[in-house]
Amino acid sequence: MKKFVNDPKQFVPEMLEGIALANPDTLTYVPEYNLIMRSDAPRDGKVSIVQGSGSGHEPAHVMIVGKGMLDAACPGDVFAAPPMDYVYETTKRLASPAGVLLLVNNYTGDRMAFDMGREMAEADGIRVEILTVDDDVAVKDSLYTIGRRGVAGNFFVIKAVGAASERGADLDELVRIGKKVNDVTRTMGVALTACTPPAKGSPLFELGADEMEFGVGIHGEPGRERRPMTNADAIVDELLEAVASDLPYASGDRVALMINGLGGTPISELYLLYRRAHQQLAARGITVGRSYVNEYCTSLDMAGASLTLVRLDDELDGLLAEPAEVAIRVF
Amino acid sequence: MKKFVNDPKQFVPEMLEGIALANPDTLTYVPEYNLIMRSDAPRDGKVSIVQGSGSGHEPAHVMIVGKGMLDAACPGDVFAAPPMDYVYETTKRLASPAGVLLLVNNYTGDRMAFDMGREMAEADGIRVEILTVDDDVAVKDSLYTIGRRGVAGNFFVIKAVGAASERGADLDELVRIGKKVNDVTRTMGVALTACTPPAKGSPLFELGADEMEFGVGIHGEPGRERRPMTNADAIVDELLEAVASDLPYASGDRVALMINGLGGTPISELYLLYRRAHQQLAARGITVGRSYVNEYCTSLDMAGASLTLVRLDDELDGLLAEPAEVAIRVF
Amino acid sequence: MTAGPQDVEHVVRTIAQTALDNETYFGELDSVVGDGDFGYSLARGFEKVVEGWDDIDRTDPGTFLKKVGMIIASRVGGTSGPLWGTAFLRAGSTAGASAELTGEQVVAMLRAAADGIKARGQSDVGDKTLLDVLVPFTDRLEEELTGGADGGAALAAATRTAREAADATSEMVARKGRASYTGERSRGSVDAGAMALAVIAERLTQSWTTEGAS
Amino acid sequence: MTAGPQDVEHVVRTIAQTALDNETYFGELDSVVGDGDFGYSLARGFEKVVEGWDDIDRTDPGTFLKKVGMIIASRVGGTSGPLWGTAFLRAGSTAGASAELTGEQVVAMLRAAADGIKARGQSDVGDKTLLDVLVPFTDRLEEELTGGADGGAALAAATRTAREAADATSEMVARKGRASYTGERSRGSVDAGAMALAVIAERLTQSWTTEGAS
Ligand SMILES: Nc1ncnc2c1ncn2[C@@H]1O[C@H](COP(=O)(O)OP(=O)(O)O)[C@@H](O)[C@H]1O
Ligand SMILES: Nc1ncnc2c1ncn2[C@@H]1O[C@H](COP(=O)(O)OP(=O)(O)O)[C@@H](O)[C@H]1O
Ligand SMILES: [Mg+2]
Ligand SMILES: [Mg+2]
Ligand SMILES: [Mg+2]
Ligand SMILES: [Mg+2]
Repeated sequence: MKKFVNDPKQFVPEMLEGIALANPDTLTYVPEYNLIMRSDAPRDGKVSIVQGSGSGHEPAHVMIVGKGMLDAACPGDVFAAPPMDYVYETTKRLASPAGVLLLVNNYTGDRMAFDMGREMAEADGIRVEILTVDDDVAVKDSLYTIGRRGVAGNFFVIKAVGAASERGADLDELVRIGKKVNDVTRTMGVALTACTPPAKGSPLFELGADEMEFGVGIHGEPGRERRPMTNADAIVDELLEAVASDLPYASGDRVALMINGLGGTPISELYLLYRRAHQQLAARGITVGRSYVNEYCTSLDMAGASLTLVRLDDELDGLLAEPAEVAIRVF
Repeated sequence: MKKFVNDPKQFVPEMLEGIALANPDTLTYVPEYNLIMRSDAPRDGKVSIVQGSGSGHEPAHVMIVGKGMLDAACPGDVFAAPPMDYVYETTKRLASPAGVLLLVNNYTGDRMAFDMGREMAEADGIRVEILTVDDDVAVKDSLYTIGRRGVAGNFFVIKAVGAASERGADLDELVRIGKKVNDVTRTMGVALTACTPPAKGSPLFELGADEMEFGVGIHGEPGRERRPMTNADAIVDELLEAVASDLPYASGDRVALMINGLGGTPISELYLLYRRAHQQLAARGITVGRSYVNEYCTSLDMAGASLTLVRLDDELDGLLAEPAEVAIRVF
Repeated sequence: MTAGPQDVEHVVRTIAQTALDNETYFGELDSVVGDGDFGYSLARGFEKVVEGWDDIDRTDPGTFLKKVGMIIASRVGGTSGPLWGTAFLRAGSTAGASAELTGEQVVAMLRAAADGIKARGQSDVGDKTLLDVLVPFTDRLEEELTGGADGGAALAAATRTAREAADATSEMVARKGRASYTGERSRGSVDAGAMALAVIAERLTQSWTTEGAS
Repeated sequence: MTAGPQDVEHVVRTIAQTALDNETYFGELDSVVGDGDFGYSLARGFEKVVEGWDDIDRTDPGTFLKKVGMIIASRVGGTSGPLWGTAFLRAGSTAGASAELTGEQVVAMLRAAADGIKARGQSDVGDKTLLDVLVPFTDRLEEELTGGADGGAALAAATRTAREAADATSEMVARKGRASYTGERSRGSVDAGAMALAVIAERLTQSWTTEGAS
């Protein structure tokens, strides 16, 4: 396994310890619950915003804890929802009179853990709301599944509610805003290689030298279909068609465009994808008002990318423009 | 080749076009010379800071053009120094009465192109200084080579002179500061996999499943030696020993610690490395005053990382703390 | 057939040991159309049970099972933590304060476990999950016991059913859990949770034969 | 032996064609202890020369070579752009305004090219670079011409020397260029630039034989 890892079972704790050591002034680490929280949270007048999820999606979510984003993250093991206890204990520690907003990516394990954690926290008298994110258009038929998965679009929900809560929005208002963002956000991804979970030590699936996995999930779940590899422009065109026709985004719309790297793809390639997406949106009469090209929600070391569109209005534009201070940073 | 690429010969121009499209308000793109420059440069009172280098190291350097960092970057093709013309034309366009500072990573091709470009610009009456960066301790014997390579430590030189030039420092002062940073900066890297240049279409070298390349260069040049793969902590200990004993950094020092990903390594693993480095520095009595965990200077899609130490004093600390606004960003 | 506290402890120990021994195998099964962590989650969960083994409240079998369920539900993540935890909790509650469990009670406990999983997972037989083994296993066990078979024979017969049911999940299309995202592509491979139950049943049958039952 | 404008154009065309035809091979050579871009840089450079071919000033061979050198030096990156550009520039300057070049002039031009590379690259024979072919090739050519050989025979002999010298770089440790970073590890593989010159010489010899010389 070509990875920087010690004991695979300690992969997540050691990563969290690294984050804590690098941010001694702003973050607090509670090892027992994989909990990374703002050192200044909870605050009386501010709703606390918490995200769980599995690990392996970094910087989501432990590295986007900070002012204007999350107040805490309590991830489970790699690709595994956190245990109920993590959610409950985190909610207790983040309990603010203004309440706690639990953000949940729509997966069975996460929903169960957060539902159970919430029940227990409410029994303690804490005000809790759950907001579910499900932006992945790769999962078509919601009758047969628990519905769409929550993937990289999640970033926009966090950014918007994070900004609004810094401005003093109450819990109901945050739920409204979060739902609104989720409603106008769509994502689809493609994998060029499989990821290697540290505990498994080998790639999660095998992709031929000329194959790609279209509509892949961020846990290495197979996607819509396996296809022959094509060039960057053709890949963007297909991702864009799937995403843009889903809402649908229409001529005259102003959008945020995110090209999210899945972990093993260099940022140079992401800008190639961005270029084509921006140009093709322009051809559809859709203006890119905000651009995001980086790693936001990864799948360990998977080579690949996802494309996210968010339909903007003045409210969302203003919220996305607010500053934020998180562990993942360049300076 | 599992990459997002169209015509490999268009890899660099298409990437640059993506950067330009994503930053229409702040950056100007001159395709003829692979030039990405601040739209508000040159300014009369400010020295223009320019970096060339080959491509394939993104975000270095085209994505760190912006306020507080570079005023322009004019990279060559992947892993190839820019042609002399790019340097000359860029210098002309960035010519400010305060002068132009050309930052050069210490490689034969880059030095030749910048020397020639500088001569031509000076003949036009432009005031130009060259500052060479050579922080890579992997290259031991400077008698047999052109000296050490410039690698990720380059970021700190750019950050410091960028900040100082925003404060109004003149060209001589910037040269002094840049040299000072270079003098207290040391880096060493390790590769777990080889990178695949788009034009080559296959990995630059072959690494066995249990091998790593110690002291690798950022162009996929082989390093000090090929070694059996070990765990993350052991790798950090060896990198740190090589770097820390070179200056040497001593008990009581305050340092900036950078763990730089080489392109294919997820940030989760970088934080594992950071954890160990931080702890081992503490054990040596060295305090980490500033931490940097991200991709700064990559080698395309290479899995691997480098470790950089910068010995801090109040002046450098202040310069590194200044804000900057560049294309590579999360928000 | 009756089962005392020793038997219940033995069953839990066997389940735990099976989970630990098959970490890689169960993980591989979950890799085909899932995310490969099922073996890891299950092993880490039962590792916690084994670690705390001596401190688990043994007032009666029901209490013991509930405490095991609490450890799993609260400390194990993924989909399996809540589901397996719920199963043990419900089985324990159904056992009540009995010191000795009758065959009927065991069947009722297994049904309660299945119902708990259905409720928690909003799933049912036919969705290609562990329920597609747990339910037919329980049906067969009840049938055999009602028909007069002794504990060992009934377990052996139910285990054969479990294996067949686990193999048969290969023909199904997943409708719940992560595998369901792949739709038709989930056909052709067995469900990891279902197969894990079959392997556990086989291990129990084996130890029943070698160590006998009360 | 004399060489006219046609011959000089033919030589440059042959060099360009060799660079284009061997892009992959030269790149592979540079991959062993370098960064693999030598073939690409050289091909892109001579592509630019070929693209602008008809517009290159042909006042005399010297001017033609200087213009070629300018294209390469100014528009080609890497280490090869400045080095090869300088070589053509210096060769062109040395040719002066002659319309026909004598054998002696050709030798002087090659020496000027080598000196230009040495100055620009701060390198010398023995550093495991293209100089380790260019210099012995020139020495041998001079020797043969002085000894009375005709152009074709002299070129053929110098080409054999070039091939031997290129092969011999395998035994050397690189002291300049990217390969030098690997120190002792650079031993055992030939230098990419050196081998490129040998291949070019072979191609020139071949076309000299088939097309004759003036
Ligand atoms: N909604 C559900 N109801 C019942 N069982 C389920 C459900 N979802 C998944 N399972 C079972 O759980 C197994 C996967 O467990 P695990 O790998 O821990 O989950 P995850 O998909 O969160 O990684 C599946 O093989 C299946 O048997
Ligand atoms: N300082 C130097 N002087 C002369 N020739 C050199 C020097 N450095 C490198 N070379 C030659 O250039 C070749 C490599 O060219 P290229 O791949 O373009 O350079 P880079 O190392 O910048 O990628 C080497 O094989 C060698 O023959
Ligand atoms: Mg999972
Ligand atoms: Mg190069
Ligand atoms: Mg799983
Ligand atoms: Mg090279």
